[in-house]
Amino acid sequence: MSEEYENNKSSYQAQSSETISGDGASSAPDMDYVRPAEIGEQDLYHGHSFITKWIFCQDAKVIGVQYFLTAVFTGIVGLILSWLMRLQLGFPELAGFMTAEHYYQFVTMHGMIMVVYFLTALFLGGFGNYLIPLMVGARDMVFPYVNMISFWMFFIAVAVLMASFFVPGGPTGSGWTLYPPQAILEGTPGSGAGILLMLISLSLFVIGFTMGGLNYLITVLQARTRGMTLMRMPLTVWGIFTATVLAMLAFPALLVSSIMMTLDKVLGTSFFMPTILKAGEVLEYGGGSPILFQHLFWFFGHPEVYIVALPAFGIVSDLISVHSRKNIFGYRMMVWAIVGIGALSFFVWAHHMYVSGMNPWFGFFFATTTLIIAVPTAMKVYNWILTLWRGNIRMNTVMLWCLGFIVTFVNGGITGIFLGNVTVDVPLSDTYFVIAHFHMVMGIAPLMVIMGAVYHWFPLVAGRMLDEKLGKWHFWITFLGAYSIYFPMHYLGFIGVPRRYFEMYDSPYMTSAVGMNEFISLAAFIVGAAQFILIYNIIKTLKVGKPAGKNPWKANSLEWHTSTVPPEHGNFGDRLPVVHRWAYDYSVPGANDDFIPQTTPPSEVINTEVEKT
Amino acid sequence: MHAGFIFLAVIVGSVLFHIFTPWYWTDIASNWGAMDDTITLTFWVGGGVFVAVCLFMVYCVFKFSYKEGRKVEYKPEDKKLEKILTWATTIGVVALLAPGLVVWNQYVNVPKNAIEIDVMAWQWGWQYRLPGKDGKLGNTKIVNINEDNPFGIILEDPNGNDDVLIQSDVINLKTNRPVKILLRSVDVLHNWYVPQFRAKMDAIPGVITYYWFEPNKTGEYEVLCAEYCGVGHYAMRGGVNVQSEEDYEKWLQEQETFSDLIAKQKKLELETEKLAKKINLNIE
Amino acid sequence: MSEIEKKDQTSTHKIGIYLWIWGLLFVLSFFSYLVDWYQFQGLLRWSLILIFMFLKAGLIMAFFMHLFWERYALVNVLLWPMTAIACFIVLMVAEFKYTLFTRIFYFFIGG
Amino acid sequence: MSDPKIEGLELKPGFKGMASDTASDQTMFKGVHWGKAMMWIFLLSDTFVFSCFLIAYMKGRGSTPVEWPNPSEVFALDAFGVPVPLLLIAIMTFVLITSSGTMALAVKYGYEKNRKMCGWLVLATAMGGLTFVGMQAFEWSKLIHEGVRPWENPFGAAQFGSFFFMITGFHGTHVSIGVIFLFIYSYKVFAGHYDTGKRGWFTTMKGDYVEIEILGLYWHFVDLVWVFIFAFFYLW
Repeated sequence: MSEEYENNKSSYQAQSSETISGDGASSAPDMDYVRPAEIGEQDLYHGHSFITKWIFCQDAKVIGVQYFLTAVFTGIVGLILSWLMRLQLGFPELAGFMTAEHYYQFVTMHGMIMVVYFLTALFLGGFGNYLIPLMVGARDMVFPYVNMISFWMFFIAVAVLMASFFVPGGPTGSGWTLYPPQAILEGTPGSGAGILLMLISLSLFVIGFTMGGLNYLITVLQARTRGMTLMRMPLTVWGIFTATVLAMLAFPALLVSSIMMTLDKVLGTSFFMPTILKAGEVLEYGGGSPILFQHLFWFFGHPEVYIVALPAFGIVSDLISVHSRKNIFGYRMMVWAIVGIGALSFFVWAHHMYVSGMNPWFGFFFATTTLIIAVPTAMKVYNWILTLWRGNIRMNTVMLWCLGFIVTFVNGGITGIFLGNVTVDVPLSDTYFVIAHFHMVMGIAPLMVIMGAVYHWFPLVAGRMLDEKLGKWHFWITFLGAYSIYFPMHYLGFIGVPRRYFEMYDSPYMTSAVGMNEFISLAAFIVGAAQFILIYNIIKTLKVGKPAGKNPWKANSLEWHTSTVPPEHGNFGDRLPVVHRWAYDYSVPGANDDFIPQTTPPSEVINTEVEKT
Repeated sequence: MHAGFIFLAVIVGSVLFHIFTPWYWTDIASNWGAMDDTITLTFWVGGGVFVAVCLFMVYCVFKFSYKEGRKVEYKPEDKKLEKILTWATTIGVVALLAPGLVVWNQYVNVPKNAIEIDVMAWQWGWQYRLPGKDGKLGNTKIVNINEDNPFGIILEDPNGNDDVLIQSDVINLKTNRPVKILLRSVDVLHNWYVPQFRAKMDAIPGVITYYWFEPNKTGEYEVLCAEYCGVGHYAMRGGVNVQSEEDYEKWLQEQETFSDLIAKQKKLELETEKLAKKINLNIE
Repeated sequence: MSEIEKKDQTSTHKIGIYLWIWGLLFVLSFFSYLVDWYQFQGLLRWSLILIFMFLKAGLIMAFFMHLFWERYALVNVLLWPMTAIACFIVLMVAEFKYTLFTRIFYFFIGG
Repeated sequence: MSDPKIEGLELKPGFKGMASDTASDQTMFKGVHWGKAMMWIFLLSDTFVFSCFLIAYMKGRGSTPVEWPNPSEVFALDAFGVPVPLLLIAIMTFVLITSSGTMALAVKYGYEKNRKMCGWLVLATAMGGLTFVGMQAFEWSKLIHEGVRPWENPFGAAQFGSFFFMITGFHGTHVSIGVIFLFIYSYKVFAGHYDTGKRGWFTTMKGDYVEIEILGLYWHFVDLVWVFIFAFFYLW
């Protein structure tokens, strides 16, 4: 695969040197006219010492990498927890050191870490910080100082979370949903310091994220470069932007429920606590409503699913388009689908609560709204595969991750229709089917995109190409392994095996699945271990990797057209780029090359049949 | 090229797995066959879409792999195609949703002749209460629960006296007679779930939740707790014994009612008193 | 730093409009206080409370926070998300009624 | 504020303007300062926080079968020996609206670059806010004295105290933060930082009177939240 880049190197270099200074004097000024700048140049604070350059840094790109590394660290912790859980489930005789308390603590921490501290932070904090200013043509985020504080708040939140492993009683073991009364009741593992640290950590995360989120939103809304309209933005930016909107509006519910639960725990209020009889004694609580917590939690929790999924949708659209050398099919539809899914996600939260004992009539409302979301989501899937159709698909590692994403996402999306449709959900909820569904759709599928994005943008961040051969091994082991973990797991759910069971071998229909459970555990160990291939690959590449040069993938979007690779602080050198077209002009008939960067003015590609600008 | 083959193998493997899987749902033992039907319907429609989308993808991989200078289609949008796909998906979604809503309507509306059963859950166990001859359950209060009154029945409530108390985690049910399960928890969330009956609902402290089903196959079934309720969650089991009408009536006769329990306790108290007196006498 | 053209920011409004709104807010607050003073009950109380509340909120947002003079792009971005809140409120009203019903029915009335 | 003039772009009014603003490049909110846009989005997020609090309150109050204390009796205050319902609350509302008005005028004078007026009005707003916080502290101590606690109270449902302290406490925190910033900003105005464009801490941005408007948005929002708390907590 790599020869093609070598062959085309000279041609793209010629192209890019012309296009970087694209707005200059050209033969047809009317044709290339772009409105003058509304906003003056942004003042940037350039770090002078090691500390201001790399630690308390105000450069969004460094902050992005900091977010990325911190999130990956928590992700590895989550991965190790999942290994321990799988060891217990597959080979309980080998996991003699694990008690039920440990198991439930690991379940809880694995869930919370992966959803909030790993995926959310990685997509929005990591990719968002790195890519938004580059892709919309800004010098930096609009409030660099606030952005820096945002990261350090996140860092403290992670530290507080990790501290809960070392306090007496250990971390909380109430399930990642932290349902009361369970979560703060004596007897639940970690119901003392553990749950408090978890709630504090979540509150810090929300506060820190709000600072970052304001930055992402205002950068996209108010700091785009000349010519960059919203409908010319790459879908990556659309995905991250919409996800940030959701986060800004959904995290308040989490903050509120955290505060209320903290008060229940510390002050003995009864927001969520009804009269409770525990070990023969009536507790001092009374009159509260556990269902209220569930509503607040899922009012946050469902948008949270899309906070993870939408950036993945956006990024994968870009990757597929670049690597199949074809414009993304139905760009406008894709944008509206992202926005529509985001908006609808605030009206569907209680489909997580069909069997929770809420007002039974809600089932009709939420089943309907939930299944409406299936339509824009399905449109996105069609558009991805239609982008492949009649393209020129580079079967490199990045594309493999994208294809893996399509398979796992379609699989998980369709099981989502099972669980969103109220009647079908009743027998399946709280079984392994649910586990299989959400791991497939918001665990594996976004992870595939993250991996693809790492292979895609690593040349930009580090200036070197990751090893393709190692990358392919990494992909196949991860994809096949992960698929064989979660695909059979659906069938455990059909049998009726409930979630969150520490042991499960004493009922006839569960006994039949012993062999499968062992197989799933083995696959989980292998898939987890395979992730270290990537870490090895990165370390190796940083030392001896092939230099990437400028724009190795021959992509159109602005991040590949910076003054230097990797881009320096300020991103674009002396002059900000001027945008003349959308990011997807690949293989335009009549063009010399199979891509036309966003900065190329129309007068330079006058003979091409460009349809949309 | 090999990538396409592996993806193809994954798709075909998934279908084969589904066909030959030894793991599938347990035989249904209640009236909720309609739930199985909706699952089957969703399975066929969804599975069809999954296979079609993935096969299309694999076809693209085979057909359009990178070739220098291949002519690539440049067509940013196709309004007509997008419209067709949107409508087709919408119709499919409506077809899946409509039966679901119809069945849910049956699920939330309990038949008039259903027997109410009070299912009380705690960490970690179950016990049950059936209405007595009056067909009505007495009201309860958590603070009333003690050794003498294991269900916390309000003593002043006349409906409570003839309630049949089953202080065991196994309950017997009559075939072909709907039961309305009234779920009650005294501490945390629980969920009374029998896989063979398909239906389930959480028990929440502070309120009472319900669902109903009609067992239609005699036999013994296992009750699982399906909502995480603490470290004993996985071991929180119970049982259901679905019996024919005669067996059930016979079983019901043997059960103790609340007034029996009170009488028994009174007797016990009297006896202890007598015993104490006797001992006192002896000492004197 | 982004320095938006200074010239348009100097254009301000006459002081009279602020004083008017200020006065109206006092009057409306007084009215909503009177709702409690005269102990109106039921639907009348609720509609009066809500009317005065929304009038006050509207005046503050429109004039003190300048939304009346802002461009529609900003106004719409701020107001549309309120539909999610409205949906949440409506559903939670249904939910609390249902919870209250089950509590009263099963714990007090019985059946 | 009033429509800005943007070079090379005709700004249309109304929904047409919204469409063309959204479709245009560079900025979506034409002529809106970054900081102001940020404050608006932050307030939107904060609206969701307070909405969630109030919705939780509604659900909690609505679903308790225990009788809810009557606010007009609980919050009555003896004036000349006669209990007047909600007297203190009425005064607090009065104070907060007064401070909101002075803030609005401060923003106006800020844009007119009237340093003195702007500074005094910001200071007056800060004093109003301080008075409000003081009265709230008085109200809290009075209720605590009467036996109201977050976990119980002598008047009825236990959730009354819980929600009261939580919601007014959260609002009071917002007011207190606002008061701190108002004092700082009044100093900055008097010192002429916005006339000379002196950079503040926490920011790489040059000082400008638009910051008074940004602070004003926050302050009006605090007032706005009080309107809702007043209606739902004290009048319901």
